[in-house]
Amino acid sequence: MEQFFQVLLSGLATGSIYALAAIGFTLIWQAAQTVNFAQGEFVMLPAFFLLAGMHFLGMPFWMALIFGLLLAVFVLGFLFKRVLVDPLLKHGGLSLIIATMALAILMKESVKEFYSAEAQPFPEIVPNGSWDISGVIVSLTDISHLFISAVIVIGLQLFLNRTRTGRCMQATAQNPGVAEILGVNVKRMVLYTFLINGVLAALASFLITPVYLAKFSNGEYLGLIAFIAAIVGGFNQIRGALAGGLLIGVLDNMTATYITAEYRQAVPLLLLIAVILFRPQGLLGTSEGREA
Amino acid sequence: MLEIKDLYGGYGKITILNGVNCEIHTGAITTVIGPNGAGKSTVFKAIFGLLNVHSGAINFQGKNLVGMSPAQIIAEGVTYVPQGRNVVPQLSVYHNLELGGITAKDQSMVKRRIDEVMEIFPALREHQDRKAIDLSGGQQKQLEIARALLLDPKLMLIDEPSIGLSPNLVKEVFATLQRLRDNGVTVLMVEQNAKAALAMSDYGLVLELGQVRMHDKADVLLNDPRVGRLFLGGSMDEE
Amino acid sequence: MMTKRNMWLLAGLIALILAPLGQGNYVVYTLCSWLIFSMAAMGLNLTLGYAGQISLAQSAFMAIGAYTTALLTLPPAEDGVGGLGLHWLVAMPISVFAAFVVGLIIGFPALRVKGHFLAFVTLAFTTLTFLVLRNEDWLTGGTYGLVGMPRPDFGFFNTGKQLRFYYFTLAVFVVFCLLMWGIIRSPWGRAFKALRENSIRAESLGVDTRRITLLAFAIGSAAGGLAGSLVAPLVQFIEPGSFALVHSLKMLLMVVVGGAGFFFGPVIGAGVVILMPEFLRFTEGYYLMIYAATVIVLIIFCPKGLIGLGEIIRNKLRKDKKVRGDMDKGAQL
Amino acid sequence: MIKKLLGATALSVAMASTAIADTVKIGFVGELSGGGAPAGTQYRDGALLAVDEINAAGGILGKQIEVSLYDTQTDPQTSRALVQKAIDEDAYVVWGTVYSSSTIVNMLVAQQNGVPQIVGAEAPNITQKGNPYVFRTAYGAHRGVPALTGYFRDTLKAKNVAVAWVNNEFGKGGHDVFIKEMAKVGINVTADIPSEAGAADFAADVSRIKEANVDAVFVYLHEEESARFLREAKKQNLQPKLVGEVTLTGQKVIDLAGDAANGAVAHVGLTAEANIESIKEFGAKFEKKYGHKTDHNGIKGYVAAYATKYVTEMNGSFDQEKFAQTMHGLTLDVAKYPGMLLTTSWDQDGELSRESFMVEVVDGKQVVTTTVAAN
Repeated sequence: MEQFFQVLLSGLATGSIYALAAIGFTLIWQAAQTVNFAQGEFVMLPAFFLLAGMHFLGMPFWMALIFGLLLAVFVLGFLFKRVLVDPLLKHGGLSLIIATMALAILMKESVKEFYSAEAQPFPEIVPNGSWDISGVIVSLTDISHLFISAVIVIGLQLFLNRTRTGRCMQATAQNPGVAEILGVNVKRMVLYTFLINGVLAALASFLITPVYLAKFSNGEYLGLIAFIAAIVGGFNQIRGALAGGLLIGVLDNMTATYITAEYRQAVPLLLLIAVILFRPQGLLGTSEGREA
Repeated sequence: MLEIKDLYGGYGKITILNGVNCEIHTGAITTVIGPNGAGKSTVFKAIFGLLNVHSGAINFQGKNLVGMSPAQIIAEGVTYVPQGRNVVPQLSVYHNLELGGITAKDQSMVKRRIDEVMEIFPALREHQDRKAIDLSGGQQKQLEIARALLLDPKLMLIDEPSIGLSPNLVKEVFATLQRLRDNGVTVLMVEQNAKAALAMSDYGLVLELGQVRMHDKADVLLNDPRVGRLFLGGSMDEE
Repeated sequence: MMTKRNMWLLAGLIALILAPLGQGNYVVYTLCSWLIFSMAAMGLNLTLGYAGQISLAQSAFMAIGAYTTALLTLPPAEDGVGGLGLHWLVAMPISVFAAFVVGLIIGFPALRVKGHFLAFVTLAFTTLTFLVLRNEDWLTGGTYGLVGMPRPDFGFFNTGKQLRFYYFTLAVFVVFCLLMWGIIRSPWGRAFKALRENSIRAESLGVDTRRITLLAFAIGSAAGGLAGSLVAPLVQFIEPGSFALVHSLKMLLMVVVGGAGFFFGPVIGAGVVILMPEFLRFTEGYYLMIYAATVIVLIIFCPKGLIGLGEIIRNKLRKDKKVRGDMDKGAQL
Repeated sequence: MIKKLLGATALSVAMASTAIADTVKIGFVGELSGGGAPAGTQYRDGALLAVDEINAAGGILGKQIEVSLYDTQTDPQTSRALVQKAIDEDAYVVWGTVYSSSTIVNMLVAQQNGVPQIVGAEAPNITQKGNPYVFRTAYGAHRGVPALTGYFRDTLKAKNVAVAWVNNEFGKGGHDVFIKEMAKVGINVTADIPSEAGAADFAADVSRIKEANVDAVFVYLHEEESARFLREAKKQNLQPKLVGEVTLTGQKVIDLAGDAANGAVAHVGLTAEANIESIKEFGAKFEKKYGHKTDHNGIKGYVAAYATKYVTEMNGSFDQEKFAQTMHGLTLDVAKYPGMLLTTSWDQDGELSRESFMVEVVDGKQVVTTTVAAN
C-alpha cells in the first residue's frame, strides 16, 4: 500500500509538470489552430537559457532565472509567432505543423552544438528534503511541483476568467471571427497566448530540469507526453490539459510499477488512440466548444 | 446616412462586388435580397472592414469607412451581427454582452448599458450567469443582437437572423428589429426568407451579380412580378 | 511522339543508369538508399501531397516490409530467430500486402475523425511498432535485430555485388514509378488530384474524400512496405532503432523539401536528405541544423518545395517568354 | 539536378582519393551527432590527441596519420554506409564506433573488405561472431559483469538482488550476462526492471526495488540515466548497496547526481580517475587540449590510435591481414608501449583484457578500492 501511495505521489508530481506543457499546447492550438510539434523542445530550451546566464554571463541564480524566463518569453513567444507562425498561417495548418517539426530538430541540434551534447547538472529551485509518512517518502520537490503547478493553473484560470483581457483571449480562441467583429484586437490576443505559452514552457523547464538534468534531447519524450495529455484531457479546455497531464503521469508510473516496464511507453499511446477513436474531443473537452 | 459609391471588392483577387451604388434610408429597415452568390453578405463585410475593397467608397455620416478597422468602424456607430452562431460559447451571457463594449474607454458606461439592454431582453437577465453555449438558439440570437446594441449604434447590419430559428422566434426577432427602428436605429438586413423580411421592412434592395438592380419601398418590391418570380416564389420554403 | 517531358525522363533514366559506373561501393550504396527512400517518400506523398494529411508512420510501414521480408527470406535457424528461406520474389509481395492491410486498419478509424488526427494516430503507431519490435525478441530478434538477409539471386543475375544490387533496385524503382504513374492517371488518381486542388469542391463533385484519402494512405503504406522489403537485403541488418519515429519525420521532410504533390518531388527531397551530408561534410555536426533551418526557410518562402523553387526561377528567367503549359503539367503530375 | 549532384559526388570522391604518398589513412567512423554524440566525440578527441602525438614523433613507419572523420549520426544504417565509404577511400584501419548497435552492422563491411576495425563498443556479441577483423578497446560486458559476481557473493553476501537496466543492446547485453552469473552462484534476482534509453522518471523503478526487499542492486544504465536513478534512489531513501559496471561511478554521473552518488560501487575497466601515473598524465593532456575532462571513451580512442601504431610497427608494413593476425593473442606491455596506458591483451576473438578496478564514490570522488587482475 505504501508503494501505491508512493507511486501515486510521484506520478502526480511529474504529471503536474506534463500538465504545464500540455496547457501551452492547448493554448497554441486554440489561438493558431496548429499543433506545435516543438513544444517539448520549448520546455527543454529555457533551462539552457538559465545555465547560459549563470555560466557565460556570470549571473547569480535568481537573476539568471529571470533572464531565462524573459528570454524564453521573447524567443518562444514573440519570435516564434513573428518568424514562423505569422508568415505560415496563411499557407494553412499543414505547413505550420511541418515547420514546427523542423523547428524541433533545429532547437535540439542548436543546443547540442552551441551548448553541450552532454547532460548538465541544473540548480535546484526547491531545496532538498523529505518526510517519511508511514513508509511513504514525501519529498519537498514533489510537493512543491504539485503546489507550483496548481498555483500557475489557478492563476491562469483566474486571469482568463476574471480579467477583460483574459476574456478577450478566450473570445479570440473560441470564436476568432466574432472577436474581430466586436473590435477585439485579435492579433494582440494571439500574441499574448504565445507569450503565455513561453512563460509556461519556461516554468515547466525550471521545475523539471533539476530532476531530468539539462539535455538537448529532453524535449522528445516530454513533447510527446504533453501532446498525449492535451488530447486525452481535451484540447479546448485548460482543465482538460491539467487532468490529462496528471492522468498520464500517474498512469505511466502505475504501469511501470504494476504491469509492465517493457511496454510502459505503450500505455499512454494506446490511451491516445482510444481517445481519438471514441472521444475525439477528449475526456473533459466539449465537442461543440468551437465552430470548426 | 450610409452611401455606397461604385464599390468593387472581393476575396483576394476574386471580385464579387462589381460597382455597388446605393443610399440607405436613415431610421428605416432595409432588406437586401438576391440570389445566392449575388454578394449580399459580401457588402456587409465590405462595410465592416473585413474585405478587400478594390475601389469605391462607403460614406457613413460623411466619413469614408474604407480602410478602417472593425474597431474604428464600431466607434463610428456601426454594428454587425453576422450569420450563424456568434456567441463566445464558454463565456457567460454577461461577459458576452460585455465584449460588445470592449472597444469603449468608459467601462462604467458599459456596465450601465448592459443593464439597459437586459431590460430589453429579459431572458438574458434571467440567464446572465450561464454559459452562452447553454442558451437556446433563439436566446443566442437575442444575445447577439443585444451585444450589438451595447454601444448604442446608429446603424446595425444583420445577416440572416432567421436561420435556424422557429417561425415564432423569427417573428420575435423581427419585432425586436422593428422596436429598434422605432428607437432610431437604422437597420440593414440580409434575409433568405425574403417575403417575410420584406413584409416587415420599410425598404428593399435587390442585389445581383454584385450590383444593385432595384431599390424601392418594400411593398413595391413585394408586388413586383419580376421580384416575385425570381426571389419570392419558392424561396420561402427553400433552405 | 517524344515530348519534351519524356526526353527529360529518358535523360534522367540514362543518368541513373550511368551514375554508379566507376564509383566506389559507398557511392553505389548511397545511390541504392536514395532510390529506396525515394519510393517510401513517393508513397508518403500520396497522403501528404495529394490528400493533405500528415502521416508519421512511414518508417513503421518500412519496418513491416523489412521484417516481413527478413523473416521470409532468412534461412531457417537451428537456434534463435530464423526465417523460412523463401525467395525475395515471394517475400516482397507478401511484405507489400502486409503493409497495405495494416495501412487500411490504421487509416480507417483515424480518418473517421476530422482534423489532423491521422498525424497523432500514426505517431502513436510508429512508437508502438518500435516497442513491439524491440520487446518481442522471439520473433524479431529484439534489440539485437536480424542479420544476414540474403540478396536475391535470379539465377542469371545474382545481386550480391553492390553494383548489381543497384541495378536491381533501379529496376524495381522504374517499375514502381510506372505503377504510381498508372495509379495517378486512373480514375482514383484523378480523384486524388481533385482532392489536392480543392477538397471541398471534390466533395461536391461526388468524390468520397474519406475513402480516397484512406486509399491514398494505404497505397502509400504499401510503398513503404516495398521500400522496407529492399532495405532488408541492402543493409543485411535490421533493428528496431532504424525504424523509429525520427525516420518518419525525416521522410516527411523529404516530401516537403522536394515539393509535396509533385510526382518527382520526393525523389529530389530524398536526394537532398541522403546526399546532402556528402556536400556539407565540412559542416560536420551542423548538418542537421542547417538542414532543419533550410526546411523552415523553404516552407516559409517556397511552400511548393524545391520543384516549386525551380519553377519560380525558371519563370523569372523567361519572363519575356510564355512559360509552356505542358512543362507546368509535366512537373506536377 | 540529379546529374549535377552525382557529378559533385564523383568530384569529392576523386579529390579524396588523391592521397599523398607519405600518409596513412585512417577512417574514424563514430557518433559525432545524434544521441551517441557525447560518447563518440570523446572517442574522437582521445584518438586525435594520440594522432597529434604520433605524428609529432614521426608518424607510423615514417608516414603521417591522416584521419578522415565520418559522422554516423548515431544511426546504424548510416554507420554501415560510412564504413563502406571509409574503406572506399582507402582507410588502412577503421576506428569506431562506440555504440554497439552500429558496430554490429558495420563490422560486416569491414570484415568483407578485410579492414581491421578497432571499436569502443561493449556489447558481448560483437566478439562472438567469429569476425577476425574486429578488436575492442574495452572489454565487453560478458567480461566485466562476471568480475562483479564475487563482490555480490562474498563481499555483500547477497541472497536477493535487483537489476535495473537500460533496454537497448548495451543494457540487454549486460543484463543477460548478469542473470546467468547470478544463477551460477545461486543468488536470486527478485526484481528485473528494464527502462528506456533516455528515461527520466525512475520513481516507479526505485519503488519496485524497494518493495522487492533486496540486499543489493545492479544498476546497468547509461550515464545520465544512472544519475537520475541515483537521485531518485536517494529521494526514496533506498537502502541496498548500488553496484554498477563502468558507468555508475563515472565522473559525469557524479557531476550530475551530486551527493546522491556517494556510496555507489562499480567495477571499472578504464577510469580517468584511476590512481595510475599514465592515466593521470593522459587526463591532464586531454584536459589541456580540449578544455574538458576525459572519460573512459576518451581513453578508448587514445588506445585505439596507439594500438594501430604499435601493431603496424611490429609488422613493419601496412598489411591489413597481417595486422589482424598480429593482434590476435597479442599483449602490449605498458612498460614498452606507454601509449596503451595499461598493459593490454587481445584474445583470438578480438576480445580485450587488462587489469581493472573496483571503485567506490566517496564524498563525490571516485576511490579505487581494489585492483582486479587481467583475466
